[in-house]
Amino acid sequence: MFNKTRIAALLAATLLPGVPASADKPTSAAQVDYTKMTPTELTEYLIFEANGFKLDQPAQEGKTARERMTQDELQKTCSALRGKPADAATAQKVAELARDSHVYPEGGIKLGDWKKGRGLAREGAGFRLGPKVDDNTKKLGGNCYACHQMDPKEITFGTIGPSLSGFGKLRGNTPETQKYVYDVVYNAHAYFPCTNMPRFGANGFLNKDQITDVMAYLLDPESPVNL
Amino acid sequence: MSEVKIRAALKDGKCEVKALLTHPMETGRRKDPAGNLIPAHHIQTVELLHNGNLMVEADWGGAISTNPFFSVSLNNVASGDTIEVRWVDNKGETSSGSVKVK
Amino acid sequence: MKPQQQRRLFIKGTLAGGAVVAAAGLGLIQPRLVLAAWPTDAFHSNSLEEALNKVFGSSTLEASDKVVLKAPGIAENGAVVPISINAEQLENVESISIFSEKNPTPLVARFKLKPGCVPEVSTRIKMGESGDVIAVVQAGGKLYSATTNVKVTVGGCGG
Amino acid sequence: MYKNALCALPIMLAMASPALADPGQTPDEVLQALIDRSDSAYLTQSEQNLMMMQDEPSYWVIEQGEILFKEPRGPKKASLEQCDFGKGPGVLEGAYVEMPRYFADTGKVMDLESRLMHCMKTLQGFTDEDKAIKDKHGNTDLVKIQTFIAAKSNGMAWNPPMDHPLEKAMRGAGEEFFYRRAGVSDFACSTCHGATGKRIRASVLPNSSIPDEWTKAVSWPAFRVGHEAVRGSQHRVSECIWQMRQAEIVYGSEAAIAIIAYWTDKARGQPAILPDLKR
Repeated sequence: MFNKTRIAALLAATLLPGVPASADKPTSAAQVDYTKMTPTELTEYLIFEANGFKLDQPAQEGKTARERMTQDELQKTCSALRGKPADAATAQKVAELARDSHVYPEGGIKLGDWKKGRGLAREGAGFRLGPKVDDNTKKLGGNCYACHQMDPKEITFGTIGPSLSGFGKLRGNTPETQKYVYDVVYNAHAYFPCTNMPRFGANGFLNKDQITDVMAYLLDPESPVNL
Repeated sequence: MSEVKIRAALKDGKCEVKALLTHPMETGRRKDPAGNLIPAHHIQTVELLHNGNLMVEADWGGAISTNPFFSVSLNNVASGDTIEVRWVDNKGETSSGSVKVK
Repeated sequence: MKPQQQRRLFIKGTLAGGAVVAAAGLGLIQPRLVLAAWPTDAFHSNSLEEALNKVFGSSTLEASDKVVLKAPGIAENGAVVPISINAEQLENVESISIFSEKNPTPLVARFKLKPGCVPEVSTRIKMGESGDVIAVVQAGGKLYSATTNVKVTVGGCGG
Repeated sequence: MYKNALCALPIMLAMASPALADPGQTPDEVLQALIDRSDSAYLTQSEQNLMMMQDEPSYWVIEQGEILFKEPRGPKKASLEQCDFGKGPGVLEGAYVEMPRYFADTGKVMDLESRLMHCMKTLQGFTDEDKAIKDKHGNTDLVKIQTFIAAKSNGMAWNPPMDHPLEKAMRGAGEEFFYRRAGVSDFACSTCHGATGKRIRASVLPNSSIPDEWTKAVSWPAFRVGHEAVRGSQHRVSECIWQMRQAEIVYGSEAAIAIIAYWTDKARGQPAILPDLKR
């Protein structure tokens, strides 16, 4: 684990407080002994203390880039796996964290508009910071096609996630399936701990209505995903 | 920035000439961010000369890629010969470059 | 190999620049004709057949394996689709032309080759959508052709 | 000394392996040789780029870079011919495939781009405010010069030194960062580069654990067809992190160098394609 006190001690001994290190000047390496740090400590130091990132840039979710770089509990836990599948204890812990995050629409989950869902599945902009900050007023999307096959007629789809072609036809458009799809888009870690899939709802990438639209794109019998 | 870059290399008895031109090659159908059509601006004619003799005359539309590349091959070229490439676009602008064959 | 850079401006169709004027004086080129010669109608034709007729006075093509056309089957970037055409198996090649059937104006380029040229050209073209690319080689008064399909797709992270 | 000899052994083995390409090859020939002995879908995915590689626009960038490298420039009117990229002043052959590396004169691990900026400052007298250093990406001096230098390592095996403790520390931090999930998408580098043959949209992604495909992934500078420009390693780092929805990484920062130190190590022993051409 990253030890804040230890870094702070190293810093206090070497750097003047409040003076940001420059990327070009031989400050940090010469004054702080990187070889005495664990890889985790050094990584955190390079990100937060050695002018590694533009941390003060405002982010569209109302916070700053610093919060973007700061890991939450789930991110920390999953990063520690180093790409390996989650062990039982990790899986249980992450799934619990995820279940606690689910928030449902008032009045229950209802199928949204599959056409809007299609737009959200195709569009990939939103939330990118520097150097080119996304214009977040338009073209915001979940970019589902980056990782999933959906409409079988669409030829450019990614394969990081499983194919979702014919998903509704296969699983049925039942209340149970609707809740399952809503949950997975909102925070998939409840079912797949430490999945690669972003927490679209829990992280505010898509709002609740948008999630029901994506849900409709997958489940509505009229949607091209199921034709 | 209307550079004409040319490479000419003798290989297997012929001279392969490759040229890279600097030009926006606007088709006239693209829109700027404000939604206005960007007027057509593209190279129309390219000439390639070997020791001053016209060898290739090409007519191009806006569908040749931005910063155009093309290559052609010539027989009967010797080391020290001059290869020149020049172009004229639909606005009457022109540029040229030449190179001595190694 | 350092290309010697020169830059000139056309002024009302007249070339300024000593070297070129001298060359024109020798009767090697006729710069005034260059602008006028650009086949406007052919480049503005919005069907393949019309474009062929405007360029060649005929749209009758003879598909031939002596025209070797290379283009990528899939292009992730329609803005720079590499095309190469080789017609060395044909005698007396006068010109090599490129058409992209689905482009709003199909004629892309025409290379007129003098004797002494090897009948091969390569270039890169823009394709707005998937479609056929057609190479037309004019030789001995006939039009030989080769056709290949290019699928234009999207790569990368999207957005 | 004994310890050094032991450390050198795996490197010698790597160099003796067939992975080392003929340095007389062109970049497209280096790639073709990799394709011939690999079944990587990443290497062969783009017929378009394979065709374009034979006439790389970056060849002209190399020529421009050579002129800039040899020309006396900056307030000190000096060329870069005395710059030490790790193998001695002015030695460029094979220098880039042995970077990032530790430099005693700065006490830091530096990659090609940060070392180049260092020499432009110390030898030529440029400052951060000068256009020559300020303009990082695009049709810039930095890109042209680094493309010229990198091309001197075409076909050679990646072999970043791991002798100095700082080199190991930076590589370790880079590995840590590679798996570090953060931001609104929870992405890490490993999200896209941890499996074989996966696609994002239509693009096949390179797996960092398959060295003979990963070498192409880390072969920068490369002409980016979609950008109509040559891009360097720092640009690639920045763009991936931008797509990952994390914060903007600082060009030439040690965070970026650590990432490059790790990714170069993962391609160890495989021939570099320099300059490469990518989507």
